[in-house]
Amino acid sequence: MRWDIRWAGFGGQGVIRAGEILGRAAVKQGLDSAMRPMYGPEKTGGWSRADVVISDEPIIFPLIVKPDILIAMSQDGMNRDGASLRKGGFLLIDGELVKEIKSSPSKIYSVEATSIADSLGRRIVANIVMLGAFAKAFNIVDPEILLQTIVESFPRAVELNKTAFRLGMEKVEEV
Amino acid sequence: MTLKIVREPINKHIQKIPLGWIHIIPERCKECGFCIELCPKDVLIVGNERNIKGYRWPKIADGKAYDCIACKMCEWICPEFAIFVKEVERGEVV
Amino acid sequence: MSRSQILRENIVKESPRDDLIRKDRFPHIWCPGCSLGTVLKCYVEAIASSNIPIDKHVVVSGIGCTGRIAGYIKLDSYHVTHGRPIAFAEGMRIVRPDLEVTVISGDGDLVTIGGNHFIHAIRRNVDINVFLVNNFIYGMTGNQMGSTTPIGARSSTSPYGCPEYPFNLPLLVASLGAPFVARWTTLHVRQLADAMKRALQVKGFAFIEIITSCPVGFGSYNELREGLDFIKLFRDSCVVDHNADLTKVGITLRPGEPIVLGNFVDREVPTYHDLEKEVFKKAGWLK
Amino acid sequence: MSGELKLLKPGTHFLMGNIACAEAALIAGCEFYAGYPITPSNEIAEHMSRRMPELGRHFIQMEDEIASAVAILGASAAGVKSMTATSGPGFSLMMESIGLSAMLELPCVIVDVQRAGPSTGIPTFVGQGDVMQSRWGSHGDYELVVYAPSSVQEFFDLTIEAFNTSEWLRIPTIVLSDEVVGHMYGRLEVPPYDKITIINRKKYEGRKEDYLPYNYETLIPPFVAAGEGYRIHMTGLTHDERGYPSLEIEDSHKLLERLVMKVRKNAKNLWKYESYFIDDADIVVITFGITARASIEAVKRARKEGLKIGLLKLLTLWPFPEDPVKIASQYARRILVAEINMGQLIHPVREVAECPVASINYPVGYVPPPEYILDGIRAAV
Repeated sequence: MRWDIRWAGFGGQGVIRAGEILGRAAVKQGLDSAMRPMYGPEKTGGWSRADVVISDEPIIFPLIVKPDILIAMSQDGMNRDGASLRKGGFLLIDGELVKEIKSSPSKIYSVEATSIADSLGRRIVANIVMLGAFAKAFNIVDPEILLQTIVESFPRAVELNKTAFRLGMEKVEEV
Repeated sequence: MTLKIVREPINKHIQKIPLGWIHIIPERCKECGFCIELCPKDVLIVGNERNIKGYRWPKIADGKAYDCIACKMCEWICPEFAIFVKEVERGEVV
Repeated sequence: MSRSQILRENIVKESPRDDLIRKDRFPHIWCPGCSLGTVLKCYVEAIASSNIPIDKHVVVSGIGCTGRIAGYIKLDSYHVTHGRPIAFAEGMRIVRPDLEVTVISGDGDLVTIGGNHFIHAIRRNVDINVFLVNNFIYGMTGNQMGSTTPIGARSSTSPYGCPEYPFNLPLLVASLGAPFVARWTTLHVRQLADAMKRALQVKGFAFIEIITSCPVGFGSYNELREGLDFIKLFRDSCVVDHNADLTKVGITLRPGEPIVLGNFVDREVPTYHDLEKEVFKKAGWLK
Repeated sequence: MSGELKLLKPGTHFLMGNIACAEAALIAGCEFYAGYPITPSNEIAEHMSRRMPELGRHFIQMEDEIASAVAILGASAAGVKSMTATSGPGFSLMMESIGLSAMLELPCVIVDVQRAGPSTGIPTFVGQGDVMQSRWGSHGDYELVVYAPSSVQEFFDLTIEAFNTSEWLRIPTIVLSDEVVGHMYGRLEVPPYDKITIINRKKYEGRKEDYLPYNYETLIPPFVAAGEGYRIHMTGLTHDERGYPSLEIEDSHKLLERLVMKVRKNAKNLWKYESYFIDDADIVVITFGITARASIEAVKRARKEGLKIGLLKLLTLWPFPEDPVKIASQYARRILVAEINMGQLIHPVREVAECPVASINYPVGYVPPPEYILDGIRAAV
């Protein structure tokens, strides 16, 4: 089974870092993964995208044409990449930032990742909240392994990230 | 006002003027004239023999052989490594 | 021994310094009256009297008349592409602190096409010696003007006189923080060799501009047709001033405007290698 | 000096291609890195700037790509393995030094993370437009070896291979990667170190007086470094076996013959390629780099449709793997060359193929989706 997962957002939201962690966790779990980061020429605030492929077979084509899952962390990301979602695919959004859906998903999951991160005092952990939501919503990567990968990636903010991840898992809901 | 004092070395009686023995590698010479022009004692003149490229290498002017004071300016200035001077004792050379 | 006996010049095949030159390649390709061989001689004397083992000396040169110097010196010698010897020397010196790397090359090579490498090597203060031989012209390619050609001087590409300002190299190099900056001509052989010897000792970028004769190239366009014309020029128009104001040492070759010589700068400046050690410490490699 | 070498540990990793390349260079024994910032190769330099000093090795950011490519030759002449990494515009500036490396026979590795061109092109987007430049970019006759990775794993493996080949043949080698392979994160298996072959240049061992830097008796002359007392001369001028400039026809002939023959004679050992479904293929797709990943997917789908399509993925671009291409062309009706450019690798393919050859080109900047390749295949059927 191959999953094409596209994360879309703007620079500074940690989209690419989230994609990297997701891919690393998948590899840790014994799956194959490829992650392709893309971003606009702006240093911050431009568009940002991470295309993560996860498969239980060796990945031949590592890029994504029509994602199965779109994770939109901003309206801009939705505007840019919403239409690329495969018909009947799944959508995971930051429910506060994304107001208008531009794809035709079979299911939409929502979590207010940015607000939750703000409530923890660090907006930069919005991507970790989103990873928690992802782990809960989709049964692709083992949440334990994903959390472990997050902890290894940020050894100086273990508790913060654990909390962010847990809140993401708790607060995600289907809409 | 400066008062000029010319002093004689107190050991002048034991000081020797060095004597140089000029060695030449004719095939390297390109007849630039540096050695001849810059010799403070005018020891060297343009020779009359030519090397395979047609350059006339320097020779010691008549009667000047014992005027070389081994300052080695010719050796230093020569771009061709074609001339050098060995300092010798006056009794050494024939 | 009486004075009546005639001491004659001794005709020989080899010189005492032949151990440091590639004698099988002599006579060299340089023109009669060109003083590049004198630069070589001074360098040979400088390394022979340095305390560094001969086999640890390396010469790198680029393209042009002076660039050929690497081919005549019997050391590890590298003759690389046009303008690039400094970058080559930097790479070599950075990985091998035991080597004493000297770049000997021309003005066109080092500061015209290679100008960028030149200024950056000085800025970094890599521990190399750069002996730049300035003949005011591109000799080997056919006497075109360059970035050291004085205003008004003629060349094959400035038939009406060079319309550009030349570099004032001692000022340029000193302004970039080099620890050693000197200028001598090929007439000032002993001072030049002494400066070279000092440059070999200096830690960091040591620079000597060597003004040389070029009768067949620069001279033929500018009424200096013989090597001796240059010797006379150097004798008559050079002044030695170690403390010269470097903003005023640009070379014009106009009558009454001297060529200022001297060992202008000799100071201690932390080198690239000193600073790189700090990197190694921060990275945990050095304690 | 302290500590064991902190190299990337054997096992499974998930790394960016450019970082896998840098770690491979460290394992291969790269002691000197000189580079100049250019997208999309920057992660290599950034990673090396952090990792090289940790290992007591040297990283320097030079003033331009010209200086970088020359500085690594200076380090190589001093006896150490060295590399630089760049992309199209910088690669163009390095051409002069590739010729110098070939002429002085100083090993070095140049990584070109290709981007869309010509000129500044699209710096952050992919291209495969440097195929011909990597082979013919410097003036004069010389041969070198160019590897093209299509995955993070291959970028790692081929970087080590590039060092080995460079050291073995005393030539410049090029790793012709691309923006996608460079920026992509992927699974990387690092084998145990004792399973990784590391080749070091052969050093001269005879009598000092007998040493000839470019001995005509040998195809690949043994090396001596600066400062070892041999007082060698190396020049970019055409030279004789002593390394002295020469205008003689024999010297010119012998030198050039050696410079090309050391690669040509070993070509069969240098060819690396993978074939897919080739045995009964009517049509063979020949491709490399990231395009190969789309093409293999396309060929798999074509097979599902019952089309007899095979594929040859070239890992060595130069010397061009003539025999496998020729053999494929003897059985196939048609060859399709898929690449992200307006037609470059198609030329050597055409030169050796015995069947008609056509292109599947894709505009630079983007990776062709498998569907696009499949359309090209269907059109050719």
